[in-house]
Amino acid sequence: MSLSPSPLFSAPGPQVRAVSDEFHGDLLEVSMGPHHPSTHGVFRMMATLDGETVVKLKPVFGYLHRNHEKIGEGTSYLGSMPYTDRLDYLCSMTNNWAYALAVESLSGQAVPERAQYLRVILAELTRLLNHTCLAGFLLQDCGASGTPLMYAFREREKILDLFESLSGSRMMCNYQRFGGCRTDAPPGWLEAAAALVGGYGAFLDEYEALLTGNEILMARTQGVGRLPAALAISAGVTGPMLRAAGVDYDLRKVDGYGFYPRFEFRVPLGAHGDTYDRYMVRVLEMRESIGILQQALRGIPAGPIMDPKARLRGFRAKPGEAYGRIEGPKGEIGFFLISEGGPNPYRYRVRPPSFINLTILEDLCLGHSIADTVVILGSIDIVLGEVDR
Amino acid sequence: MIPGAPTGDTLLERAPVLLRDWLVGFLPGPARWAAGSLLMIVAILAVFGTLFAFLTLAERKILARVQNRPGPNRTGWFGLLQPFADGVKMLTKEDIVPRAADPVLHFLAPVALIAFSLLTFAVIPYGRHLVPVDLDSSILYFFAAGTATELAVFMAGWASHNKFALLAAMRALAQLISYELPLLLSVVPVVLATGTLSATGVVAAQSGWKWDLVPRWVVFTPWGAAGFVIFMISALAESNRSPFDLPEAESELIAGHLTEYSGFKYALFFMAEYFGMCALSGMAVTLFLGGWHAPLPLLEFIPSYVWFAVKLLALLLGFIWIRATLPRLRIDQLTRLAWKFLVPLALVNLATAAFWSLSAPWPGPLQLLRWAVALGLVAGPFLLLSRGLTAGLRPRVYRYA
Amino acid sequence: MNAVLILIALVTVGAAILAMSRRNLLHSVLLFAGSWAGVGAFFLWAGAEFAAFAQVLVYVGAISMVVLFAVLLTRRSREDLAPGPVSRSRAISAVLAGIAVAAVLLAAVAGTPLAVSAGPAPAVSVRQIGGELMGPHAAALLVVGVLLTVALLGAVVLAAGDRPENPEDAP
Amino acid sequence: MIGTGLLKGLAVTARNFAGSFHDPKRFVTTQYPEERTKLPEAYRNFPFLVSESADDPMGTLRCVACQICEKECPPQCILIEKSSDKKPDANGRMQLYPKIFDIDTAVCMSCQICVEVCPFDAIKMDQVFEIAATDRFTGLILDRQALAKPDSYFHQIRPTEAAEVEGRLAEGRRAAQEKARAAAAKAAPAAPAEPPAAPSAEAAKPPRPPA
Repeated sequence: MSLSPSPLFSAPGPQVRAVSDEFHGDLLEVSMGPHHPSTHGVFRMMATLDGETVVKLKPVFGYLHRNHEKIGEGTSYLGSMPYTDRLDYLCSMTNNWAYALAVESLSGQAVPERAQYLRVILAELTRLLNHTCLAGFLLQDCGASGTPLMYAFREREKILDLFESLSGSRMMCNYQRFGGCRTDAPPGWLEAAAALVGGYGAFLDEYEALLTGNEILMARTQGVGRLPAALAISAGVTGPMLRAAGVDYDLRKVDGYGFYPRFEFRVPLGAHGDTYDRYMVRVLEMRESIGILQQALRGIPAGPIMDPKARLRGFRAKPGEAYGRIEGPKGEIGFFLISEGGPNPYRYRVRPPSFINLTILEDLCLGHSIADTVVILGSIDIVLGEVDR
Repeated sequence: MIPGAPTGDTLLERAPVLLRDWLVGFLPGPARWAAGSLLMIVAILAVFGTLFAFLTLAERKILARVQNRPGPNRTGWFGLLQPFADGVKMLTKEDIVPRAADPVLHFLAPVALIAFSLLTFAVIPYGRHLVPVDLDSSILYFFAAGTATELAVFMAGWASHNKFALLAAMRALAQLISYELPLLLSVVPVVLATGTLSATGVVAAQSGWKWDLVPRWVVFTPWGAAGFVIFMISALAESNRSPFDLPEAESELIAGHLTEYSGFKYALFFMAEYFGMCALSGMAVTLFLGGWHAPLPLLEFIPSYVWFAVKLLALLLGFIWIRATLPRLRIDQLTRLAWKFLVPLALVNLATAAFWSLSAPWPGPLQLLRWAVALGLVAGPFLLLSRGLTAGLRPRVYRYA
Repeated sequence: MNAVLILIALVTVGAAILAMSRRNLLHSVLLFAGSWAGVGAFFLWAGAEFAAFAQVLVYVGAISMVVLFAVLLTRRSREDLAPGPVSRSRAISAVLAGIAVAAVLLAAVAGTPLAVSAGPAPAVSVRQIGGELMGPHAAALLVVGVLLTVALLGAVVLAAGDRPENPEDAP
Repeated sequence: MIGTGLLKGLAVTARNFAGSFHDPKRFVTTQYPEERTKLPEAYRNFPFLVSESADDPMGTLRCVACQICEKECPPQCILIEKSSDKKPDANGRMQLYPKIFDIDTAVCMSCQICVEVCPFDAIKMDQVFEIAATDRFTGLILDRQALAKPDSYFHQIRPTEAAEVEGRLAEGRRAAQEKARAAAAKAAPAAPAEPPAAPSAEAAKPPRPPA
């Protein structure tokens, strides 16, 4: 598919690609959403169709905007932590970690070893959870009547049980604190995690047997929604979408935050950057996460999980600014804080990966049919809580 | 009535016919024929009505079990009352007709769809003596009634005066028309081999067993198996079942041409889809799986309509199994599959069937050659065309940074 | 038996007339399909099952689809489907054309000697029809086959002629 | 060959279909009202106020109405009004107590920050999730009466955490007594004639400075 001529941001006027006039039936303006069954939440696409193919696509969102960043300025540093669970409500642990990382770099607190190991374990479990659900939603958009999604949710439930027995809540964990973690792993938790990770490889093999070789899935996703590496880089796309386009950029290797240099794992790269590559890169990343989890669960030391000097209430950060970022399952999730020494941050900014990955939706969908736009949206993996904040 | 084989005519076999004659016996002469056919209509409606009800339940239960969950089990024992609960729900739901819709067509569409799909049940031979209408060209009648349903789908899409419904109606028509051809072409070899257009004739031609072990069903010949596969794929597409359930693809165009229907009219569309599925499976059993014949001579004591039911349910469960697994095809891939893959294969299948019937009298050892050539004629084009169809589609190998 | 025949004739002709009088183009196309079904019913009444089912299969199944698609594709948008303003000159010319066609038809029908046979037509089995088609009338069958193929190829060329190759197929 | 991927997929679904009848791993649904999954000990839902004794939960609330949790709660769903008089608490010291302590469970997101910041272990997270009310204000705003639950209940739902809290409080109480005894011994030799009231005031200072 040729790189669409429309510049990165679609120009104000209607960007209609040249369509042969002789067959130019009237363009059909179709609005999909915000309550469309396949848009992963309240998200709307104003698609202009010429017959089946999309000629212009204008994403409309903001339905789930909750003023997260302005509230962050009014709440104490600790008070914002439970709100970060509500950003990307599928991966609350990684959101917490990114925010904790930002505040720690602001206040310069050290994090004990056991807490670092726990954070890596929880982040990789969240990555497994997110990528399995992504494959399920992608197949649901292709129309597989829910079977892959149910298998994904069956595995997700096991991981959520682990989160619940550790942090108290399945999805709204509110578990990380500045300088470590809130509670230590209860007895038997690490063994249960090891058992789950042990069985995950077998589940992935069965999942891939159902999906990867499936001719219909290959026909529906190969060559669809091709993202050239140049456009991906200039659009600021991060995460599996970027790596599927062939760009080698994984924050765990680039930043080396949180003991990741201690574990050895590989970063899969795609060659075509189409929907099938995005699906496969995530599946291969899951297999790497299993490797990391096994190494971390073997190597986790005993010891304190909270920096003794950490202060819970009345925490005042030194004036200055900091940007903490981690490789979340959807991409680089970052928190930018400006502190003036008070209990509340002066400026609280979230870098949402799925929102930034979403900006190139039109470029991916031009020229494809309406059935493909749904699959392409599914492969971008957006969660409206994070897109609208 | 085809004189049944001497062993096959047990009392149980003729029970339905005896029952009917006894019931009709009360009426005076001329009314007997009318009462008899009325009874038959009631019987078909009752049997396939309940089959439809429990098929929806079976579909939800099997889909659930495939997804490791129990499925509906709250209404009645093991959820057996679920279809009646759905029925009551559908009856009591408000029937909304959009103001801009065309009232006459909007009402006529489901009625026409149900009428045409019910017409097709008249000619399927359910048992040795259970043939509702024995026409000389009943297979042609079956497909004539089948194609008329396209008209009703178009009426539904156009009358709802809704952008989505219109787009979906066009898709549905493209799909139905492009799969009409392979459906009919896969039946032509059967008619060619059995030499008759009447369903009972085809079933009669498939009676008997070779070496008292392998039944002479069409599906056990190379061209028969290929024809059966093509017929089933086209039947999937004709009844809008996954992976061809494009018209009401919920992930794209909400409920396709059914968007503006609610209440019992929606249930009628649902029912018509299932009747279409049952009728096509019934015809597949009749043409390819030896209709009501028992698979083994010693199983002959079981009445013939039981065998028909067993084969029909097997095919229906296959439909549900496929729906639980496969994702959906895009509209252009779907039509490309029909025109560039199924139609050529069906034409080649015609040639194989011709060769098969011509080479029937070959002496002993040449039979192996006959089988080899027939299998080659089936497998060759299949591999050739499938490479063309899936050009460039294969699982990829990924490099690591 | 005549009552059934009259009924079928009424339905067929009635549907055709109604089709002509409808304001909504779609209704008239569907009524046309109804009248074709009426013709099929006539064949059935006459005992020619094969011809009846072929008629239903070809006309009601396929030709009505062609007409519907033609109606949809040639119209720019939905408004054009509403009929134009009723003008006197068009009405007069329509009636004149109708009378002319009717006259020709009636002359032809009256001219041919209809040998009304006593009993119903002999029951012809499909195998005999097949034999006839493949035997003496094989030439006619082949000509019709070629005609349909040419029409099909023409349609394919017309439809896919200038639309650019589907972009998403390009590797 | 074209069909192999589809057949492999069909095989997987068939295995799951068959497995769901005999393999518990492939049949995961629990029929909720009849069967209930065992909640992990750490599970938390809405908060409750811990009171010392079970027979008079209202009277022996541990809460001293210091309003720290009211300030720290992110969605601000706690309302506290101090009492004018004082009453003795577990250590025998005279403490204020909350005349009004309302939590609006419609607003509360059970984030458990109030439990962390409470210096007196007076508020803990409950494990009740089957709460439904017909009216948002009377039903969902829990007052002191509804919130107060005895310490024994806390031991019942969270044994390990309760034991750890119990240890801390007992140790705190023991330190308070020693300090009181030491202070009394020091005050006695220095000025035996001093009125006995002094030691009780001196002992009033809690050993733990409010953080």
